[in-house]
Amino acid sequence: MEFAFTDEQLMIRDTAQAFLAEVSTSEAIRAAMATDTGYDRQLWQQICNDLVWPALHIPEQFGGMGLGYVELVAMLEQMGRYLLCSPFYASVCLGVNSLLLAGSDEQKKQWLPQLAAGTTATLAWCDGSAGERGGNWNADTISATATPDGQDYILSGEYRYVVDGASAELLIVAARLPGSVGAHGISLFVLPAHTAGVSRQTLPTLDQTRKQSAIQLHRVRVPASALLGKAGNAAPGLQTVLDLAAIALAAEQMGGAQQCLDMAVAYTKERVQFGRSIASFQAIKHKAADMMLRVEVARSGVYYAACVAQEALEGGPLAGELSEAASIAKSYCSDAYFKNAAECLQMHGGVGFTWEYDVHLHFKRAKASEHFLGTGAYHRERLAQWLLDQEGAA
Amino acid sequence: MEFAFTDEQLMIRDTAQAFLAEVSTSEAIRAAMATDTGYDRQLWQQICNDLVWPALHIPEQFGGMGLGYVELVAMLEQMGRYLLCSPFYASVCLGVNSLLLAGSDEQKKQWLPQLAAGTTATLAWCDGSAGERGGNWNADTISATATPDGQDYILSGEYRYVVDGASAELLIVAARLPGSVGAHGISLFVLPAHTAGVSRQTLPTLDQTRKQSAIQLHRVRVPASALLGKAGNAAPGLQTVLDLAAIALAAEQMGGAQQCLDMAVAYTKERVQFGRSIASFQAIKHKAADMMLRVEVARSGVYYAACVAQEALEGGPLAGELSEAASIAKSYCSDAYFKNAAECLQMHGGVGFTWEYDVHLHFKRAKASEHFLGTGAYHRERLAQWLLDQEGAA
Amino acid sequence: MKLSFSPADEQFRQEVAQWLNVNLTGDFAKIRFRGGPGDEHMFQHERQQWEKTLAAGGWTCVGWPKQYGGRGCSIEQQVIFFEEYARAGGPGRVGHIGEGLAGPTIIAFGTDAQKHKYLPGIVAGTDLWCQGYSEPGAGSDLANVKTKARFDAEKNKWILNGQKVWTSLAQEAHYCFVIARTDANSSGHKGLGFFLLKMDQPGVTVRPIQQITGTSEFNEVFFDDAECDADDIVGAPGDGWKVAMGLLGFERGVSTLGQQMQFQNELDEVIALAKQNGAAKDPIIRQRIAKAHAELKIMRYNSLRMLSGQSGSDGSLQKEALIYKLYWATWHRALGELAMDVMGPESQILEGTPYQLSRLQAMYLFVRSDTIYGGTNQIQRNIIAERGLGMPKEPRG
Amino acid sequence: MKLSFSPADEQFRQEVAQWLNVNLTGDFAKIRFRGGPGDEHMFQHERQQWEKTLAAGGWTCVGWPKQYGGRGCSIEQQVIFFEEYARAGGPGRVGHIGEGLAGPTIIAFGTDAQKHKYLPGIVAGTDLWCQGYSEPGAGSDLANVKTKARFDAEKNKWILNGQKVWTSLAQEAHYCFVIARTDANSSGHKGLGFFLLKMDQPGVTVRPIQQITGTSEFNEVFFDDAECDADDIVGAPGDGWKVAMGLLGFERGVSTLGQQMQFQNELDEVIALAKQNGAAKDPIIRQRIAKAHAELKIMRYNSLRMLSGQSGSDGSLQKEALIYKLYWATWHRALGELAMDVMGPESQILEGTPYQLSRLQAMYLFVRSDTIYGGTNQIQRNIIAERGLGMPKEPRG
Repeated sequence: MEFAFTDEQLMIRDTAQAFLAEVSTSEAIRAAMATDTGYDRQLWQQICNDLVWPALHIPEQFGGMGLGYVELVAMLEQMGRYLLCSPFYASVCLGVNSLLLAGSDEQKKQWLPQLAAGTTATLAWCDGSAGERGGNWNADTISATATPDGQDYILSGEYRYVVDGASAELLIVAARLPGSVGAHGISLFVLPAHTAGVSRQTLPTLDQTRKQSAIQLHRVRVPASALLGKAGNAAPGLQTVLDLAAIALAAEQMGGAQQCLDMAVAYTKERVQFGRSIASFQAIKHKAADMMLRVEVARSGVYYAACVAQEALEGGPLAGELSEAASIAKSYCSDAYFKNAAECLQMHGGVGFTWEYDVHLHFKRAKASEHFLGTGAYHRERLAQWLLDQEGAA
Repeated sequence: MEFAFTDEQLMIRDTAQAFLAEVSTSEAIRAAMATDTGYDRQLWQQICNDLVWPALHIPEQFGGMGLGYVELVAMLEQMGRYLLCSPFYASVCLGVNSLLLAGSDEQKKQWLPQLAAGTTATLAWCDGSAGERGGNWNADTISATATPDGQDYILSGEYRYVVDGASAELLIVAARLPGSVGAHGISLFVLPAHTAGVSRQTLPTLDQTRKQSAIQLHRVRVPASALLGKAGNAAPGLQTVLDLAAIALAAEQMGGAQQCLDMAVAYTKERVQFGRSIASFQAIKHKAADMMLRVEVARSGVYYAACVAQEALEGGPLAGELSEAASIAKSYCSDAYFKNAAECLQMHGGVGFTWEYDVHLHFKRAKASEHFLGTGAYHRERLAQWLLDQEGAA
Repeated sequence: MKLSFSPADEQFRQEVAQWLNVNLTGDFAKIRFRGGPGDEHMFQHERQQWEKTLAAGGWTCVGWPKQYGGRGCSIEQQVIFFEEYARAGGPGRVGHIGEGLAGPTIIAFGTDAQKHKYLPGIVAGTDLWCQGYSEPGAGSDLANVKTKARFDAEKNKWILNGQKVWTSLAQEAHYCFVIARTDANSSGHKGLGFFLLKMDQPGVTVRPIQQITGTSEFNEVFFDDAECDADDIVGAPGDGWKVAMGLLGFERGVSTLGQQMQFQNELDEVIALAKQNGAAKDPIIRQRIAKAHAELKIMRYNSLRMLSGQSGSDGSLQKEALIYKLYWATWHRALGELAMDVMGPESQILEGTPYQLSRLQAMYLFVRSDTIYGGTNQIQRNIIAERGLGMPKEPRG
Repeated sequence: MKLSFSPADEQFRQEVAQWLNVNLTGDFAKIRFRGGPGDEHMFQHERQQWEKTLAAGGWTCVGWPKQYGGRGCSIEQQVIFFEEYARAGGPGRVGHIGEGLAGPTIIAFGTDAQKHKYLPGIVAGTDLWCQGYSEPGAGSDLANVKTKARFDAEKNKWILNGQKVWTSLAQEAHYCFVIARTDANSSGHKGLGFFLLKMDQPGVTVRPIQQITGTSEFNEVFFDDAECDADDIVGAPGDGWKVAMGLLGFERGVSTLGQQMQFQNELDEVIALAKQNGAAKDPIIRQRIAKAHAELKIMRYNSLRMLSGQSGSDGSLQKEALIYKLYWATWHRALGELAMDVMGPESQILEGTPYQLSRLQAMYLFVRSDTIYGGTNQIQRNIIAERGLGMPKEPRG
């Protein structure tokens, strides 16, 4: 047991922090937001070639650096803090993880070195019904079908809320055996995004720092080699990928919550009203104290989840806690980021309400991240099922 | 339309306030708490004989003063504020209302003059299952049975959470036709508490300012004249009584919330720390401001509900809004009183945690009142059913 | 205390409903339910036409005394008018600052000449107004106003210099009421004046502020030797604070009921959406919707209490009025969050490019200003504690 | 960063579990899960016996260095000990103030003589301690301490006069560590001394405070010429603040994990109750239980972060330690409310007359002190903002 960052982990965090503070400035974010892809291709190249970040937790035998989820989380925290517009999350936290969890050695050898080098990927699974009932992220939102046809599969159906779906070069998609329901009959496939029959649209979004897309598959033919794992058996692996993705998102959220605190403290120290820096008013100080509490608690929750995630990837003794740790981190961080962003806006007064200041970028991103992969309430209900609905538990 | 107290209403309120401030002191409350009945019989006699409060909203033809629910609520607010230990709530808001709503003219003539003169009464309906699921106040918690036997009825069963049930002289009880379920088959009966087969126990309670009891009926024989209204048809009338009771309780809660605010402001103005009256600290001021907001909003909600209650008693055009207004008032006031009591305790620091100071009396009463007749969440779910589950609504 | 209306009032209700039913049609059909907060920049032309149509029907300034061109409605009738207006989906009123704030202030504190000059245009729906209070760095604390007004005896005019901010609809307005310092050496609440200023003049520049919504309801307004006639000061130089405080009372008048009906329309849209996408089956969402509904119902009765003015017999703002801004702003902000959470992940998807928000998305973002402008929630709590509860003031630094 | 334990540590876990399994039986069976906060007055005799039994097994002061009679456990082993202790239902430790606060302070700041005099009794479970910090009217701000200590050269003793309040277990304690003013003319953090005082002497009077629960864990302690040996001051006269600040760090040590396991037991009881009475089917209760569970899990990891001390390399309390009191106190208070709401109206019914509370009822009431003693939530927020975020201090009046 060991509950502190190693020196190497500290270095990774600090390097990421310093780099992102320099490149992901207010101007850079706004420029990236306005592009079709939502990111600066040159910066992405630099991140891939010079910093090799996408390779971080890919095993060395597949062209990666062989580091772990704790290191990944340390980096994601900084990306969330500086609102880095990039395909990193989609490519690494959805794409790489899908291949790590569900791919054969063959498939890993084929794809992971490419992803490590900067090929972009994403995961598409749910359809528009994930947007119903305030957000539904269960397996029943997978409606695309995979119909065996000789050695091939024919994929048909729709996906929504696909992160960076319109720009990703590689798609990993979930589809089910026609007629199957729930967690049964689900398979994962990997295919180049330019495969015939794939059509994609960027959806205009409230949060402009991360693109979402709709994707339609019109009788897309893929070979058997595109199937990740065993046909119809992908649900548990997919759930692991989504849990890992939730932890990664929580890390970003925690970084964002930290940044909102920092912005609020800096602004209120500077701003003078009634003859005093407004940071000297208790109402402001206590808001800031609560924000710091949320950040530090979120941090503890995320690091805890990162340790569990690492064990899940390694098959360690705590691997079975992954879903629980993911729901704990995602629920706490979703609320913490939104509350901190909202308080940051309030503490900025009028200027926080302007397009010019960066506060609104966090305020919008916080709500987007809260909803993606399930709100706090969604994850708490998931926890409640384990705590309260199992015979003999607790 | 008229949205201010009349001069007469103001006078009633102010008289009650002045009287209660004098008689319901900290010492008087503690003395009353320690008695078996939970109230000072002499004071109750004075209230009945000199002030004739129990007669307030009883029509003149039945020996009452013929005033309305707005006047009643103005008085209950003060009782809640000064934590008056008395059978008023049980007798008037449960007993009188039951007879007003469900009794025949004959029965009103028989009983209401007695209640107006100070005979105590209460209503018993639910059994212990009202304590399940965090509090369940639906008709299915009525399990006592009323079996016709010639001209008589045989009543059997148990009641729990009966307000002042062990001391009331008159019992109004709900019982159902054996085999009936839900809202069907329910009847109300009025019977003297000393009727053979009635046994009663005072339950020791966390909040000591209002007694609760368990009552068992062991094959209690009552004549047909004890039946209020038509046999098996009492559910709607009982619901009206409970809605009226919820509004009355909300008025008490609002008064309690006001008192918690007043106590907190007075204490923090006096208490000096760090060289300043702690009332000058923003953290304290803002808590107090939020408390005042809750009190004033609660007040608006209660007065609104009182107007609707009056229309319900008179059969006015807004009578149909009674349940809604009751749920609005009870949900808001339950939360407001508890929050204000909790903040009041916090603002008192260490002394608020002592038995000696009165804060804990409100803190405990607030939780008791919150749970009786349904918490905020219970009433919000009731509102949600009307808002969301009806075809074509909203 | 009584909630229901008299038969005469119910007849008035019929009249209002019928007039709206006949008139809010044709070209005006598309502005039904539009032009509320966060949507104020939309359909300006149509809504200005609508204002004139209302005026022609005698439905502007319904609560003003008849002698000033109003309809002289009782408070009950005003309540009914606002209820029916909102029920019919009456669009956000471009004339509301004139009708609700400038006009009543002129009626209460203005000279006869000012009344003759300004009131008819408001009643006719032809003159639109905006409010020049906030300044950069000063928040909404009028004590910090730095805009200066000096009297030029030669020109017989007041000359204003300075900058205002968060001025809504300044682009459309014909007039602005401005708080400026008539005594350059004064500070705090002393030495202020309340001016009625023509917007269309060389000395006034309006610069829109791009907001969180991407749109620009709010503006910066710059005065560079902007001119006011000598007669266009309300009250004496130095009376500005007193006049402004009087105006504060008008903000909590019957128009709050109109605002609430707007809220009701928004809540109804949220409820309809929840039923449609199944969020209405989620118990947490159900609690939040029920809470929003309950608190909005109470808000109405709180307004009615304010209108009765009973507890303010000592001239101070009654308690239910003191808490009102904090209450509605906080409520409205929560409604915005609720709307998004009902929509779930779909809340993120816009109606169109580049940044076309749905009505509820715009509302969600726009309400964040509610707890800031006109005194932040923090300032409101100070005011409540100090004026409502007599708690000591914070020491100034 | 890594969560799982080494095989050696897992073996240690077995050892602890087995010892408890064998020893927490017989007369001690009835004190399992008892004696926590709000229940501290219960089973005093049995729990004092239990403390000696623990000592005999070598299970007191497990984290102390061996040279002082401790077990010299690594932090990992201490974590395991506290986990297993709580899992087994180990009762609230009557020795915890000695083991967790007085002892570590003496080890860090005391003389060899003090170590010899005081540590063995703590290790043996025979000497119980209490804490003399708070004073009436002073809150928990040590700068306001008024208790005076003057040195009587003739007697060669310190003579203490004054009053302490909110002293838990003063009736049972053999010793009290007391902050008193050694320089009568000093104020604030200067001129304080840290004394080790024998409770059984004529100059010390203990008066129980009846609390909201009806019981009296807390006391007032009066010093009327109470005496301390000349050697019984830790550090020099005037060093009291420094010593007290050092002690603050010990409060956030491994024992926080023991507290958390106590919380876990309480939460487990709430969950069991919810399953039993059907509250577990209520979606709102489900949310609250899940939230309590999630935040308690995180609390554990937050403690582990505190123990690593990584971000405190500059000597300051790390951020995760700064927020800890506010976090756990607020969490625990919410758990009390949750417990009541799970019980519903039955929460009101006591176990017996006249005022016999169930464990959860007592907890519900007792936790209201958590957000008050040792620095209220308000004070905690000030400290976080000032020390953690460098925000300016509030002007003193």
